[in-house]
Amino acid sequence: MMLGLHDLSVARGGRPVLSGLSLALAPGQALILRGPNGVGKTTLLRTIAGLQPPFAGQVDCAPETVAYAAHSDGLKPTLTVAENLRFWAAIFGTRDINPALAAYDLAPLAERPAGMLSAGQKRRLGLARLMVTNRPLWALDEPTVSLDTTAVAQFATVLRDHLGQGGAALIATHIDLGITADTLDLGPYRAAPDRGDAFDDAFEDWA
Amino acid sequence: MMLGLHDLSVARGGRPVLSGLSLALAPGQALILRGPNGVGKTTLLRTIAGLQPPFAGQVDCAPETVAYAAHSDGLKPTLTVAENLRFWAAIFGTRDINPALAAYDLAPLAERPAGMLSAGQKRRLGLARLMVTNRPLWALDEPTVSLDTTAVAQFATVLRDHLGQGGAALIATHIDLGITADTLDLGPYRAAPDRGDAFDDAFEDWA
Amino acid sequence: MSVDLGKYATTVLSAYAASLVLLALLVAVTFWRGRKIRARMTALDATKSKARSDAAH
Amino acid sequence: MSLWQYANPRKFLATSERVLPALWAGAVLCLLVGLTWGFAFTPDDYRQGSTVKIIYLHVPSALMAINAWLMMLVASLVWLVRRHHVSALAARAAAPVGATMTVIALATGAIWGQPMWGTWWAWDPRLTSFLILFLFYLGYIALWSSIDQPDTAADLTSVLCLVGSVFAILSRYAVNFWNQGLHQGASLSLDKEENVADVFYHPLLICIAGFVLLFLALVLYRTGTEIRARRIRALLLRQGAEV
Amino acid sequence: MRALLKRDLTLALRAGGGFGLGLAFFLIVTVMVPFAIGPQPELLARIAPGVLWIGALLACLLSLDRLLALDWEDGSLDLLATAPLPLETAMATKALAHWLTTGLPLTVAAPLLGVLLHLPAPGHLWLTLSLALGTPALSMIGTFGAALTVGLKRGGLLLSLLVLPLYVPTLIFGAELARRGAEGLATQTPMLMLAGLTLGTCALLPFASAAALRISLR
Amino acid sequence: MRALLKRDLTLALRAGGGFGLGLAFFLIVTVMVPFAIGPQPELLARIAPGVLWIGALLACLLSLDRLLALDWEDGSLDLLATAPLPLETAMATKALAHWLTTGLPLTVAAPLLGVLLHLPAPGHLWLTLSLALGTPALSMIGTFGAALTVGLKRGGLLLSLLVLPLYVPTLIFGAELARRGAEGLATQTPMLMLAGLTLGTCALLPFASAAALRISLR
Ligand code: HEM
Ligand SMILES: Nc1ncnc2c1ncn2[C@@H]1O[C@H](COP(=O)(O)OP(=O)(O)OP(=O)(O)O)[C@@H](O)[C@H]1O
Ligand SMILES: Nc1ncnc2c1ncn2[C@@H]1O[C@H](COP(=O)(O)OP(=O)(O)OP(=O)(O)O)[C@@H](O)[C@H]1O
Ligand SMILES: [Mg+2]
Ligand SMILES: [Mg+2]
Repeated sequence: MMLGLHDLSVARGGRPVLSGLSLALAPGQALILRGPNGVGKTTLLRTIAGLQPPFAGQVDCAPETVAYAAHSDGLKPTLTVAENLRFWAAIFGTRDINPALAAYDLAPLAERPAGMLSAGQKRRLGLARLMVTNRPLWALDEPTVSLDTTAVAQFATVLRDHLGQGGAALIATHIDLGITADTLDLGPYRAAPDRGDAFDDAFEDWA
Repeated sequence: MMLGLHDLSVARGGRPVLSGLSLALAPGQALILRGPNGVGKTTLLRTIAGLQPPFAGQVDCAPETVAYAAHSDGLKPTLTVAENLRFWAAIFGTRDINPALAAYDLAPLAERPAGMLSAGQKRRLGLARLMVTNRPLWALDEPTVSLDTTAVAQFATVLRDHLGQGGAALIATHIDLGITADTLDLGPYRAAPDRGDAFDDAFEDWA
Repeated sequence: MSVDLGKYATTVLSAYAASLVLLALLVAVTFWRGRKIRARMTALDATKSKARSDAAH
Repeated sequence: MSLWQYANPRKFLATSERVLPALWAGAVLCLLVGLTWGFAFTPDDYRQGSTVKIIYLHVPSALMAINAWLMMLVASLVWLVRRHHVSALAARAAAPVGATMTVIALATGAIWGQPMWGTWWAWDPRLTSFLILFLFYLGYIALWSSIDQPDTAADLTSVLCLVGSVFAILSRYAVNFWNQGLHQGASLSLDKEENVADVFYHPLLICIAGFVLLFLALVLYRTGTEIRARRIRALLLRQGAEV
Repeated sequence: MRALLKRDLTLALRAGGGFGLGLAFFLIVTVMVPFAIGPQPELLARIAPGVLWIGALLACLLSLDRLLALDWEDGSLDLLATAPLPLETAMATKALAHWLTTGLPLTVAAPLLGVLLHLPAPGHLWLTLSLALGTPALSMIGTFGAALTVGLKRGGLLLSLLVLPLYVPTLIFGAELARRGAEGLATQTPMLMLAGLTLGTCALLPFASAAALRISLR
Repeated sequence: MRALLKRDLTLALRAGGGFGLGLAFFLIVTVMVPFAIGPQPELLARIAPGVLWIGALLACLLSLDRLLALDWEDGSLDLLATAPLPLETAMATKALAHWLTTGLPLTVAAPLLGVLLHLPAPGHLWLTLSLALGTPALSMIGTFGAALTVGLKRGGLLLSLLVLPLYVPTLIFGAELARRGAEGLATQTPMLMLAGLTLGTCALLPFASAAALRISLR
């Protein structure tokens, strides 16, 4: 198993947003997270990536297996596309960036500074980064924002390959990705609004 | 007529990206701009909003009639939702922000600092800003990014109202907005790749 | 020809040396960058005209 | 035939290619003659001893330091008003040359000051305003090199050059007010010729001519480099566009 | 215009006590000086007006960095540039807000810090006066520098490099006024120059700032 | 780690001459001092070591602002925190890159600026030595401060407030060392203290920085 969540609650700004979430993700499986704005998708993905501790419950997965892609892409505008990618490849101990460039058709842009890309081109570079991490579990926050249909198809291909090689993916999105995968609606797990953290609880029934 | 483009070319970084574009937009009309990543949608909208000069050709519309909404929303994270909106209302000489809050269901969040909103909630606030500008022509760059289906529907309603009151809209997007409107594919207007600006042209056939 | 600079020899010589070195540096950097850019442009133009003639065939 | 035809980069490059050899030759010749004459064949000053020979480097570089800024100012104005790219690039090309001239003036002055005033540096108004001029050069160069859109960079640096010139003049007055100095008055003006004896005057004029020619040659050559760099940028961008 | 001023002031207040921070920086710089120079009172008294002016100048400088950069990052500046408010007015307003949040508190607090540096008593009045006359020019010039560098990464240091040479005349006349005041010399010339400088910058620089900003946004 | 160092240095170089800017700021502060204080050589000579140390300190301080903030804004920091590189190593590397781009050039340039302030000749060597010993500590402490304030808007001034008090011991010993050196007094004690301080911060602060960063990112 790649990832297991056991009765997990996650909090943002000290206030729980999701609670009682349990799920398991096996290699080769992708799960799409859906839910209205503000339900806590980003918070959940950050918790799984190890960027914030769970509020309650347990995340069963080593942070070293997760590659996280956030709303922003972590690109340096003054470095070229190839340099950006090569940096992340070096950090994650990968050598070859060419497959990643090829998969998102970035080779013609390789020598262009990342600051001179359009919104969608930046996003493609951000997604290419995932391919040089060599990590099995991808936690993606709205990966296809700003992408055109060709690029969405490229992403779907890359994702299928990743799953085919025994990887797994957890994807938060509002739009159709063109891949077949299970969908989890987070709406039902919304935390009861009147529970604070342990400290705030002490104030309950004060008035 | 709200907006007329006559044989317009727009440039980014001194290099033309779109050329030979002509169109007219009448009150009550919306036009959806489509095209692959990097074709120049953002550049076109910025030119129409008067943020950059046309490269060639002419834009027929007073900049004072355009309300522009970019990839980023211009929100101050430390101001509350209501304060953010009230500021723009004051700048554009509008009094009442309540219709805007109501249209995007922001009233419950009105006193929350904008920095504590999720990606989609921020976007809703960004869209609500358009309603306080009181300007007839909306130039929107991927307005529904990060929005859930409810919010997309709210946006469609607001847009229909705006058009019904004699407004017009120019919308760049990759995804379905759920409104009926003409679509313009920008692909055919892509500028010939080997034309620079007047200065660079002087070099042509150097070798 | 010998020039007697008297007790200020170091002063005068170092002033001349410093200025000439600075000027030489400026000229060297100018030429170095000029050459590099010129070569780069010639190379780019070559690939471009090659691509063009390839396309013509 | 108007001067503006050289706003065309190809025309500019073709012409500068023809003019440059003559400029280089003239510069080298004048500098060789002037410096040799000044260094080897002029007498020592009765007060300053042999240090007076520094004047052949100090004064021309000081003059060029100021004139380079003036040239940049004019070029910036031409760019802002008529939008001729070569003009903006010429301003860019001149800045490092002017900065180097300023450094030479400062360095020779400092070296000269050691025996004359007993100190490397004094907060004399003339010296101080040169230091400020150097800072202006630095800021100007830094602004150019941190903007990657060429036209934006040209516009912003031109605005900076304009505003900076006003403040440079203000600084000059402020500094004068702040500290009356040790430095020699200007004595090169023709009607005050007696201040600098003829023996020093002629080689000095030749050196000044040499510095002017050198400046022109450097700026023309560097402008050509900038133009080519600009074209490389355009070609690269076009390659990117052929996706 | 009122709305913009109000917003900028609110933002300064919210973001961890905007007024306080510039002041605190000023305080710290002043306190560091004796650590670095040594504690001799008569030495400190001599350099006090100058040190306080440099401290004020640096405090202004540091807060410039975010004057426009934040608005640029979140897209507000694009929106402001397309708003009905003339960009020149917006720039002047921003400079005013900057002065109210840094220059004014510095002016008010300076005499207090003068005590720390053993500034002689008559000097306090002149110090305050010179800061009151000079700091508006600092804000105006700073806004111009910020408009030039908005949108450039690494704006902070570049901004300092551009702005500091422009600060030279203000600093010289300001410090000269404070010093002459403290030593009981004639103060008229520097005072007039300082006032003229401030009026000139307030009248002209908003136009330069707006022009620079329009270019930067392009 | 090599990759991170290389990237940070490349970024510093690309962004309009990273090395140059810190230096330029140092130069400007030094030049401003006589404008504010007055041009008397013997007065300037007395305060020179202190002024140069404060200038170096402020140059370090100003460049801190962007040390982590840029990486945070574009999301790199989130990604770095989830990368296989230990965050402690990453912080130490960032501090090293910061030192190489600011502390080192400052140290090299300081004697030149000493000339401007009429620092007596033997003082130059001691000034360089004290800066070489002290600036690594400044970079380390600064990285810690940056980690504490990353993600807060208006980081610039807040960062100064947090970091400056932490800089006090380094400043005191460093300036003392330079001053004693210039005046020909015994230098052993401040030298040992300064070296100890630097070693201590280099050994311990990366852990504190990494911890602070983890909390800030949360
Ligand atoms: C370190 C900084 C110095 C700077 C920036 C500097 C700057 C200048 C400038 C700008 C000029 C041209 C003035 C003109 O022709 O109107 C000049 C001329 C001159 N300087 Fe300096 N100077 C410096 C130091 C010195 C020193 C130390 C001496 C000698 C004691 C000196 C002696 C002269 C002389 C003799 C002239 C020629 C004046 C004349 O007759 O035109 N300068 N300097
Ligand atoms: N700062 C810049 N300098 C130079 N070229 C740029 C810059 N920003 C974008 N470009 C280029 O200009 C072209 C048009 O970009 P633009 O942002 O208008 O595209 P877009 O249609 O909005 O794309 P997207 O759908 O990805 O947002 C692209 O090819 C892009 O690479
Ligand atoms: N910095 C913050 N401090 C406090 N609360 C926050 C903060 N950021 C977001 N929130 C709140 O936490 C909740 C969850 O936010 P989160 O960003 O996880 O939502 P999301 O599901 O990713 O939404 P979206 O689809 O809009 O991106 C939201 O209700 C939001 O208002
Ligand atoms: Mg989200
Ligand atoms: Mg776009």
